[in-house]
Amino acid sequence: MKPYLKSLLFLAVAGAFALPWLSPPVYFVSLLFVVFMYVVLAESWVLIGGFAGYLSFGHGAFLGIGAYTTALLMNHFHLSPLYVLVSALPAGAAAACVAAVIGYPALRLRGPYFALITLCFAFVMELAVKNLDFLGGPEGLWLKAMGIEVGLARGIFFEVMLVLMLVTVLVVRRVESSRFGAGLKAIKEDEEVAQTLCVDTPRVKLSAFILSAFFPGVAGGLYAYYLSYIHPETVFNIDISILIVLMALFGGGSSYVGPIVGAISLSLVNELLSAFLKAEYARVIYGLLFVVLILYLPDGVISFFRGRKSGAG
Amino acid sequence: MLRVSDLTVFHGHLMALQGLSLYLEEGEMVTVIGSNGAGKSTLLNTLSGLVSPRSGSIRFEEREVAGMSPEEICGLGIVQVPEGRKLFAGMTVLENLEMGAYLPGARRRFRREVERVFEKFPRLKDRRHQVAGTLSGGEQQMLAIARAMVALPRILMLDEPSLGLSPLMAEEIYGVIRDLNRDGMTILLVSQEVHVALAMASRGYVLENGRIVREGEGKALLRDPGIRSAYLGI
Amino acid sequence: MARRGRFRPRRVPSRTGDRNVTGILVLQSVISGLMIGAIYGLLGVGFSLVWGAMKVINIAHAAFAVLGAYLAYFLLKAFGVDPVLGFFVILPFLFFGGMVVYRFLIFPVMRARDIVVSSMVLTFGCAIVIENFISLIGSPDPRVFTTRYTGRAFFLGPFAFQWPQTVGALMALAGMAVLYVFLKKTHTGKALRASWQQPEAARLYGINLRRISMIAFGLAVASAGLGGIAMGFVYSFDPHTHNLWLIYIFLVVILGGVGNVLGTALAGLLIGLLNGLSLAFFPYQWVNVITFGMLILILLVRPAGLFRSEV
Amino acid sequence: MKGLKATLILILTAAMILMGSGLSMAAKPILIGGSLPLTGKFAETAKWIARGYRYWAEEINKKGGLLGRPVKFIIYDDESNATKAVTYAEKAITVDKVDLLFGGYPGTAARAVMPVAEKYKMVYVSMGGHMKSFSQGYTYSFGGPPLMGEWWYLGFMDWMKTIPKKDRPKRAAVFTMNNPIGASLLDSMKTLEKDLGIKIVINEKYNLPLPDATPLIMKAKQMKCDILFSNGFFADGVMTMRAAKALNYNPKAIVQGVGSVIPAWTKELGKDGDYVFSGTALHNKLKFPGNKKLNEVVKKRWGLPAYPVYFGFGYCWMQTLQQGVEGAKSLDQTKIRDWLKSHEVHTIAGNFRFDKRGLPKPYNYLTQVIDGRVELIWPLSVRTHDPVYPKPHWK
Repeated sequence: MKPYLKSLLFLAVAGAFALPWLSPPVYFVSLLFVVFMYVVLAESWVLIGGFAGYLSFGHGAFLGIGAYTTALLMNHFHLSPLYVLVSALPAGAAAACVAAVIGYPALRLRGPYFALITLCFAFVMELAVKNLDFLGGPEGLWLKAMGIEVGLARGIFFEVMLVLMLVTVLVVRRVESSRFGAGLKAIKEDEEVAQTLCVDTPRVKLSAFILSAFFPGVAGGLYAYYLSYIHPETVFNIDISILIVLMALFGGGSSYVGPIVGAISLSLVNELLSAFLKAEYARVIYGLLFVVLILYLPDGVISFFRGRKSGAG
Repeated sequence: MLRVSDLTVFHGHLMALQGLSLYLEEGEMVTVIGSNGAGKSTLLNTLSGLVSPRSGSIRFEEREVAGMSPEEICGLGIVQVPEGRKLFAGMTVLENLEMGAYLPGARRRFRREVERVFEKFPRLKDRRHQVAGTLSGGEQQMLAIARAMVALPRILMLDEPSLGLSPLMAEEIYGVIRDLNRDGMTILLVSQEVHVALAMASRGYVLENGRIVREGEGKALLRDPGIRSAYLGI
Repeated sequence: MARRGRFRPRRVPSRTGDRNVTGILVLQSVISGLMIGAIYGLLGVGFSLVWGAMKVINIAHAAFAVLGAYLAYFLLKAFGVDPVLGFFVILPFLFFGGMVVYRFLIFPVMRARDIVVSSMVLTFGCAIVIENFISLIGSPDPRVFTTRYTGRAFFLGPFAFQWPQTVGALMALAGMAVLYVFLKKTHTGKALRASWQQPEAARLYGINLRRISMIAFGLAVASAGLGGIAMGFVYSFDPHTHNLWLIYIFLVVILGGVGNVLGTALAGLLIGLLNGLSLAFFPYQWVNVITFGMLILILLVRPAGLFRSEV
Repeated sequence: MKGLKATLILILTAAMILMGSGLSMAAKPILIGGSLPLTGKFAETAKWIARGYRYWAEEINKKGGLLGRPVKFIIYDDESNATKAVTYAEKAITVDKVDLLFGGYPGTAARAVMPVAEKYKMVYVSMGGHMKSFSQGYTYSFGGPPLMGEWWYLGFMDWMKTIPKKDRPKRAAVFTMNNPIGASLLDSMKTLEKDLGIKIVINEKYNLPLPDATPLIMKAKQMKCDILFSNGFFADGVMTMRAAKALNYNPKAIVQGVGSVIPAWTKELGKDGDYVFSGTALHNKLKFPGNKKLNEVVKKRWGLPAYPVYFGFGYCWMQTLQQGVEGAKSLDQTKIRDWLKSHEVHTIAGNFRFDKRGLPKPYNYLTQVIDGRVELIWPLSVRTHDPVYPKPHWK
């Protein structure tokens, strides 16, 4: 990376950290909070979906698991909302545990079958939570409001989400250039060959899946507090799962940069379109955006920056 | 009948064929020999139109066919039996033959042609409703040749027809090819089995790294000491 | 009220005093489940065709289905054309529309490194455009077909066959039969199968892949339209509905084996059957959980779908 | 990768500036902002609410505005997504610096926005949908009028009491969608057994979308239920009705949750939608001032015989908010809140006094679809048509 870019990047991160304390309209803080959350989600997804080529269509469920874990912990132990910063970790752990249970059998499936089973999983999660009254059932769960001023609360959670995002990005970046990452990419290229090259494919896949569920779980914990009212249709929504995949693929799913680009650009473009156009027109243009992007850059936005010509295969 | 001159083909940045020239007269059997990766399959795929050449010309009876689509070339009668047979494995024998005669011209004469083909390969007739993927290797190769026959070839190009077959079966296939030639079919045979190919063919070309390094009558090439040491291990 | 929210096995009410009541109920659920399953099957077949033939995952498939239903609805409201007949009116539009979409949107994507992924993003965009286009031209209101035979049924023994469902199921079966015959018996259909089994060999014998794929895509869109109309007989629809239908399509196709027309049709029926059975034996609120749960189990036991992926 | 980060940051900054500056220019009019699900699952309802809002603005601007200032709406499209609804509420409050927040729909989005309104101390008049959100201790939220599931059948229950016991249904089949509104509708079913002596024989919940209504109706028919509660939305309601007709299931009464009050019900179902009972918190035939005029406007602009219920809701929430502002003579949210809690408001849905939770006294009207029109049945004082009971058999 060129030095001036490095310093620019550093400035951007520092600026992001400073943002909530420059008293901007809280909306920006909230908007970026959600954008960062999507970066975390898409970035984690890339671990399994992008590197290993296992398209998980149920990743949104881990967000929901995190959100519900936190909400239950907080409501059950009557903790002060500030403890959410601590309770988000159990949320991540819960998501990771579920991922281990689901991933163990599911990762034996390949290609579309894996996609389907994760989709079913997300669906079952949403419906099951809706049906179980001790989880709030169809009513959803309320979280106790923070005793502090809104802007401040938003600011604190913004910072935490920002840290989480940076950690996620760094971890994924680290994985990409590690032996672990090489193993994942080998699996994507050809799983049989990977196996013969002494990659313990089941273990590698499962570890990646668990890791990729952990961060969404933590994010879910923060998200629950951001919303302060959670409902299966909000946090387990299948649309979130699909949006994650699209964000990663939109940016370009085979590297750690893609999801960052995808999540940020899609969120902001959508926001801008809604701000300036009538509702349906905004949606039509949003849809056209995907079409045009793929027509000109079949391999996602980052292929433009890399100047890579496609069609080699 | 077929005149290839100065043909150059690239695979990405790699030059696969360079300045290649050869010709084929009506009724001849010509063979192109060479080791793995010499560019033999590329040559046939270029002639079939699957790959388009960077430069050079391919003239078939005074018509330039370089740059034509595979569909047009097949329609002209330049038909390939691809390496590894590439049968439509999930379809029956008869359906495979129908696909060989996909183009309207061939389709009109399908009934008659398929009878002729079945005469030549009675075993295929018995199994015409069997799924191609379940045939034995030799039968599959026969089907591949039969599929090309119903496409009304004027030049039949065969890519490694004996690949993966038992010696006995390979001999049978070569017998079929010889018969076809004797009946007047022009044949371009690509093979690694240098001895058999050269013995059968009237003329031969030796391909190395995308270039023709030697050409001449089959028998003469067989006697060539360079070829004997390089390809026949003698 | 005591039962609210608590999971209890359903008891057969003693007051009715008739044991057959539950037996009939089970069979009734299965019958209507199978009819709906047939429609899922048809929707899945077109999707499967495109996926198998050109490795394109057409997320907009269900949106085309909704579009078909809307066109038929428009014909019904404006000219009183029965949706079954209406299909024949809109068939050419859908078919050629599908070909145009293939030529100008799908075909250029074939150069992508990963066609599956790129086509997914592209067609996702198409689905959003179609959804909001319908919403703009028409309105987001929910619609249902109302014909002379809606809300009518005929009885075979104790079993009720609702006419709209029956008509929808028959349309679906007919559609699947036509597609099956097309693929197995016609010259073009065979060429289509040939070209997805061995694209290179197909080209060698003069099969124009682009033209064949275009036809396949047109057919898939047309079959989606037919499936959409059939769905319209059973469910109400609005521009947003396609998201839901797509999930079922996805299920049916993967369960049936990608590219396997017969398998897809059977998988549709199977999902209908599972749905019907769980409707009869479990509290309704658990039906979808159980259906999807069973699908997960099936997938784990038979990791490559129920049927071999053959064409 | 190299130029990428710089580009990104550029885009980000540009986007921020655009979003920040583009929309908060003229300070003169009173800004009323928030989001509605203009696209997606709930688009059809939201469209009418937005029209109700806009018409209210038009009317008041013609009269010289609110507190002498014109009013202007900023309506964002939250795509039927609760997260977006929250972000847009904050955008309206902190970027556009709106003077007033408008109420949203549906249940889950409104539930998520209510805490936001509370945090920012903005008066929020919405439909709520269920008691639960009004028992969270929010002080700035009002249901004016609310669409309360718990109250939805009050009119029906009261009317049923006037039917002699022998003519009342005996056995009820209750099918309820499994979501917040369904849950609150289910709450009101308690009255059936307690006060009316109607036994609940079948009590099932289902998740939307309902896969198939045939088994439900088959069961209700076999268990000889003579009243059917279909506590659902439009899509499942339509399926249930159609199945009931097809299977020739003829209970004495069919009561439908929320689906039957939207125009699509009569428009799409025609005769098959007739004689269905439901509830409502406001109606275009109520005698309260304003309804007549609204009906005329809707007839002229959209060619409907009378205003759809959600048009009325949108208009009515603004009426409540307007009176709060005019009463407080200020845009100070706390003053508006306090005024609303201590005075009576007069709306097209009736006159309300709000309690501590922000709700009026429990009330609801009973409606029945008769000849393709939603008629008022109960209370007697507002009746527009005699009830058709028991329900005639299917033809």
